[in-house]
Amino acid sequence: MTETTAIRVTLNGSARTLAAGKSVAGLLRELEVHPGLVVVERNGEILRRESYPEVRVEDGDTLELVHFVGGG
Amino acid sequence: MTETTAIRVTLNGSARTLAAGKSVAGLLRELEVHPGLVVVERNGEILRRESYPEVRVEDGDTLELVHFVGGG
Amino acid sequence: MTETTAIRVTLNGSARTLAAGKSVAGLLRELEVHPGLVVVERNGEILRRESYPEVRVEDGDTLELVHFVGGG
Amino acid sequence: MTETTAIRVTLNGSARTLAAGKSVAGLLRELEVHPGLVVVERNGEILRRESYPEVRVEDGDTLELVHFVGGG
Amino acid sequence: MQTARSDAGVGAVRGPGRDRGLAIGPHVLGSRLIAGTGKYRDNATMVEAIEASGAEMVTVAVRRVDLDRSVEEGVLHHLDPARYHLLPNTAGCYSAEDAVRYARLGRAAGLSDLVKLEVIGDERTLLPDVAATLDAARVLVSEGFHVLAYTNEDVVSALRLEDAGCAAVMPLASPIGSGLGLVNPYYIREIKRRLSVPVIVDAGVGTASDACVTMEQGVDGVLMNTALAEARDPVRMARAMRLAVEAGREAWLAGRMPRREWAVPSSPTEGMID
Amino acid sequence: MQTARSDAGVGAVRGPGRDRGLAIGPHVLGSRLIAGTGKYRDNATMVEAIEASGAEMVTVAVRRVDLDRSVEEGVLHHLDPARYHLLPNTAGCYSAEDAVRYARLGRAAGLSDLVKLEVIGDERTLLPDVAATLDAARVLVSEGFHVLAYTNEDVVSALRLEDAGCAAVMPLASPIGSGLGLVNPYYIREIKRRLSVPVIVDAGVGTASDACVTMEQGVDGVLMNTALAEARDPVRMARAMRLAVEAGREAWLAGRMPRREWAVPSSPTEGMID
Amino acid sequence: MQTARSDAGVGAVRGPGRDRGLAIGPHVLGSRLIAGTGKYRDNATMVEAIEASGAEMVTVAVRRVDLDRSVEEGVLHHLDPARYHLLPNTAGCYSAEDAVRYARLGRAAGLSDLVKLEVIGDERTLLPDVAATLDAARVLVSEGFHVLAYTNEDVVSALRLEDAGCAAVMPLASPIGSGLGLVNPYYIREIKRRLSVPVIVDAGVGTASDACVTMEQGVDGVLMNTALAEARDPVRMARAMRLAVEAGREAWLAGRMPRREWAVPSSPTEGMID
Amino acid sequence: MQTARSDAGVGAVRGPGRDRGLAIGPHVLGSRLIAGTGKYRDNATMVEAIEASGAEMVTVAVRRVDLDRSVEEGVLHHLDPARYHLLPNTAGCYSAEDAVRYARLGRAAGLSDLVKLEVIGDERTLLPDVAATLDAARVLVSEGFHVLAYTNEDVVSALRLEDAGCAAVMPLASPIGSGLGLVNPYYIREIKRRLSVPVIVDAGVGTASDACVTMEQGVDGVLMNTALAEARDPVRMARAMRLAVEAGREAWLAGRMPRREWAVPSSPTEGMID
Repeated sequence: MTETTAIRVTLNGSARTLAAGKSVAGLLRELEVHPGLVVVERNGEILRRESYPEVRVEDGDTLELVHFVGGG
Repeated sequence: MTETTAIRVTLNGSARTLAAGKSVAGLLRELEVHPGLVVVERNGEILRRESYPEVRVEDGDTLELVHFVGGG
Repeated sequence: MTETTAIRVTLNGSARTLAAGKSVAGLLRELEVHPGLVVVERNGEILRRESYPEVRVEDGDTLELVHFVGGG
Repeated sequence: MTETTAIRVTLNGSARTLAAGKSVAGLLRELEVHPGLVVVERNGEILRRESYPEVRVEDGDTLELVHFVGGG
Repeated sequence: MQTARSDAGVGAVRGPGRDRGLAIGPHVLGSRLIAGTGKYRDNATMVEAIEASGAEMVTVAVRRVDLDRSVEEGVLHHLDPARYHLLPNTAGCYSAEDAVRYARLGRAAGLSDLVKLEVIGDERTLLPDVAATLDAARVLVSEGFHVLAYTNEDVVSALRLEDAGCAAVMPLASPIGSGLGLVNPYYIREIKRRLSVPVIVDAGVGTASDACVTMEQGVDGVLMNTALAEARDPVRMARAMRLAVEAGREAWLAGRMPRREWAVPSSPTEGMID
Repeated sequence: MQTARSDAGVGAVRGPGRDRGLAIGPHVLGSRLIAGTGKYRDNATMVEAIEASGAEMVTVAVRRVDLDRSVEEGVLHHLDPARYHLLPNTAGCYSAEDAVRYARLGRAAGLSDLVKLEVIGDERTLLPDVAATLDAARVLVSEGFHVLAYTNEDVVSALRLEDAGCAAVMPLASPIGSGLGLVNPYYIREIKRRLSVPVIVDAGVGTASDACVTMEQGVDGVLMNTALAEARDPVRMARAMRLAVEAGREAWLAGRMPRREWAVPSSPTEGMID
Repeated sequence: MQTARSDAGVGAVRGPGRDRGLAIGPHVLGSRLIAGTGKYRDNATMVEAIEASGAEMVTVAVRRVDLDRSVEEGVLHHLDPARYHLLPNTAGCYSAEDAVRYARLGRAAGLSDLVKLEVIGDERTLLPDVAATLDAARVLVSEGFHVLAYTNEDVVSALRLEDAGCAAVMPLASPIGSGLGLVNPYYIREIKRRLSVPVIVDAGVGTASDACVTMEQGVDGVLMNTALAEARDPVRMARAMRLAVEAGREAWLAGRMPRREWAVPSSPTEGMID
Repeated sequence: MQTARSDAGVGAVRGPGRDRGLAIGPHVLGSRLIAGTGKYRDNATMVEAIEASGAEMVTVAVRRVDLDRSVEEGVLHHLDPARYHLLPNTAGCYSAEDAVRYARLGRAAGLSDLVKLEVIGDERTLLPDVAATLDAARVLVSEGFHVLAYTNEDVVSALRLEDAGCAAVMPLASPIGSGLGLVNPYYIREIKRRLSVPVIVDAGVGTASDACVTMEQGVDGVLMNTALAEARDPVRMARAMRLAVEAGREAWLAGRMPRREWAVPSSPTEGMID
């Protein structure tokens, strides 16, 4: 098995194919999302920001990237 | 002077030509207006119903024929 | 043991001493309460009216005699 | 005629006896009323402030001394 | 429908006993609702609605006979004057002179001395010109009319109209045809307290509860037209209004419970079981 | 007073035709007014007032017999159960358990499955404990009761009570015994729009116009007690309330005129004389 | 406090940009609140409250000097006329003649042409005698007064007073000293729509929200006295009133959201997580 | 903006002296107005309006990042969290579970323990599911959240939420986004009387006078969004709201004059001239 293997995840409700072995931090970088302004929920678990570099995105993960928007 | 002479009156705001010598009662009959349901004001004077047969319509008269209509 | 033995019951919240062996019907008669207009709850159980003659009041019973009063 | 002659006036609704020959200015001084804050109405006529020294109070005068009080 | 003189409706006889009816000029009306006859979709609906309203007095307007008429719009072809007291109005008049002229024509047409005096001061709001109304009232009273005067909610004007000899004073609840209901109950209540001639609220009532709350102020009657004519079902609304006017009158005579900002139980708090 | 099943009162049949009455459980009531029997100065007044109100259903409370009674306070000595549907209440209960117990006693006493379910959550306002009311309602419905549930003006709670199988939902107009009238017409209107079981406004009505405006929201009925018992003349007020409830119902069915902020004449603007 | 002529306050300049102030006669006031000086528990409280209210114009009454005075009640001993525009009133007058006489005395005392014209028609309600007010207004205008005329809510009377040359028309919100607030917003709104001179609501305001909702009708200012003098803490209430008048003015200029009988979420309904 | 603990806003310190501000969880806010950030026509207007409102706490919603975003809708790109306390809401949640999940995401995003708990029970009215709100509140309180709970006007529910440990209870004035204003002042007043945690009225305020009259009930603050976002000029309305909230607070602390149905003169009745 090699790093080029692809994995499938559900990201904010839509299925995506990603290169395997990517960290959450790497994913955010790729998506051009500022890590300081978002929260990542992985399989129902909220990830601490400090853990983004370590945590690897796994095949079958369900990821929610949320942030604050205008609301009353 | 003959009965066929014509006179001019203002009747409910519009000019009319009538045969001379006509009584108010006659006028109402001609207009098919039931005398019991109307009031005739002649030159600003309200006429008593009993006087309709005697009173003659004169040249230049201003006549108002009014009655009750729905109102609040 | 004789019929003259006394028993103690709680009747509408107050302690009472009654002659033993009395039926519910008898109790109502004694209290001058029309059986048709009241409901008797015995130890938390509502008694059917037909059962008043049979059911005996036992020592230690808690009885509630209720009826309809004016209310909104 | 002497200054000691007395005159009778109505001042703010009550009858008063004053020494004759007094000016309005003199009267105000005697009453300890600051001329700048009051208006004097003499027999229904409003007096100009400048005239207070000249105008003499006459027997039978009706004088109203008014000023501003709190109001809505 | 009696016609004997009576002071029944003058002021209000509170307390037990039957309510004696509303005295206007020579008449004593069993119904405290006076109905207008304008603006109905057709004459049949008008007649049926007025019947359902229980009104014994109806207002009518004085207008020119349409000499080249297709349809017969004379209201007396539809309403039986033996059954209803006709109350001619001076609607549409903007001066005392015009109002007096229309009142005289109405008297000649109806052979009755009743008149609903209306002198309008503003076309947009149809609010009265009170000064002109007062002038016209004095003339008409001197000519023997029983004047029912349309006026605004002003207590001072109402007192002046009473002094002028009006048979009834008719303040509005809200503008004619607005259906806004009773906007200022304080003033209406005060007018009723201060006058001894009947006070009939004229104009503004939009639905049954408006008529009911108006009568609860203690006034002697309510006059309405648009609320009936423009309802989806005028006959049914007329029935509702008849009931509402009676309800409000009875409630006022009965004397309502006090208002409280806290609750009070309706059932005994004693005698609960353990 | 029919007792055949009918969906007459469920929802509202607007438009022409007679109003078919209010269906509650097995009964169809000709009158949309339900009267309480508490707090009258004496039983004679209570009986006369209820008669005058036209009510066909009356609420009663369940309390201990007063064993050393001077006066006979049992309400059945005064009201004929053959004439009125008795609606036992659970007034005074602060828990689902107590309410269920009182409901069962009421059924045993009245030999009827109707119950006015009341679980109070706060002594000062007598507002309901909606959660406990819902629990009690589920138990009672499962035991075959026809539950009329007293609740607050909350649409969500009303929907839950309907889902729980209540025969009728009874939001308040304002707190019990307050006489403040219909404070929140929006919510009452919305509850009526959303539910299919009858909506009967319970509590808060203080005078006739309150009852009238409440019915104009389209609800199926009104329940009242203090407004009658505490009026200066309870019998006269009861008559007023009977009329007001009918008036409000009819007005709603008739469909009111539109509200406008400007005036519209009631008499023709054409045909004026020169 | 400018005194240059300006039509700023005449009508209302809605939309962006600073609100330009209220023009009365020769003055342009930065504050739209006019304060009365009567009925305070003491002069110190009066002075402090008026300061807190931000008022630039204050009303005063003309009364006899108390010749055997213990206390000095002359208001000019307490209020600096260089700081406040004095607005003498004709309070307590029941005829045009008296009002004119008091107005002249006020002009002589204050050396200013402003007058708050008040001719009372009824002692119990203190409602104006509009006819007499109109007569007095014509005389005073011809003598060069800037007349601010106290009147009732009647649009027709307001239009007549404008025609008579009044510098401002001052309808009441509710009776003087009643604190009932704005009872008839429709009429006040209509008066504002129809007149071009400033409309200042005089009397009836009881608390801050009354002043706020009054200004939201678009009127040019509010005059108050009792609401300040009779508050438990007059100075604090005066501050509240200053804020409320500004708030109501700004809200009217800003243009409120529409009213709806249904709900609309404030947060996005998109972007919810699964 | 202090952040030291204080019970200033808990209950109300009436009488003289400065009003000490509103304590919510660890914060003491100088402003009693809390602003929403939704529905503005653009972010610039939102930022300017919130600045004009004087709010120190603003609500925000938690939503998915738009990954193929054209526009940047993240609110933190526009609002400085160092300047405003962020109050994440759970808007759009229909179950306790969802609300708890959103609250946790909000805490992670905002690094603050404050949450505006909202569990909706009905989509049309957006009224709360009180039972579910209570369940969620218990969970969140146990996790150390400072819960500000959106609820209906029911006193019983408000007391339960306080018992559950909520930091503030937020009854509505009328439905979210309706702009109907304070429909039931009795209930809001009673909730304030009975609770010791701050009561903040959330939703329904439509214009300045609504905010003012709401504060006059004695509540601790008002939360608004649509009234600002949907005003024709949101920034001006925000200024109006800031003034109105202060005005209402001050008026309540000052203690209003009594209401009377009769008039009382503001000028002396003594000292009139002959």
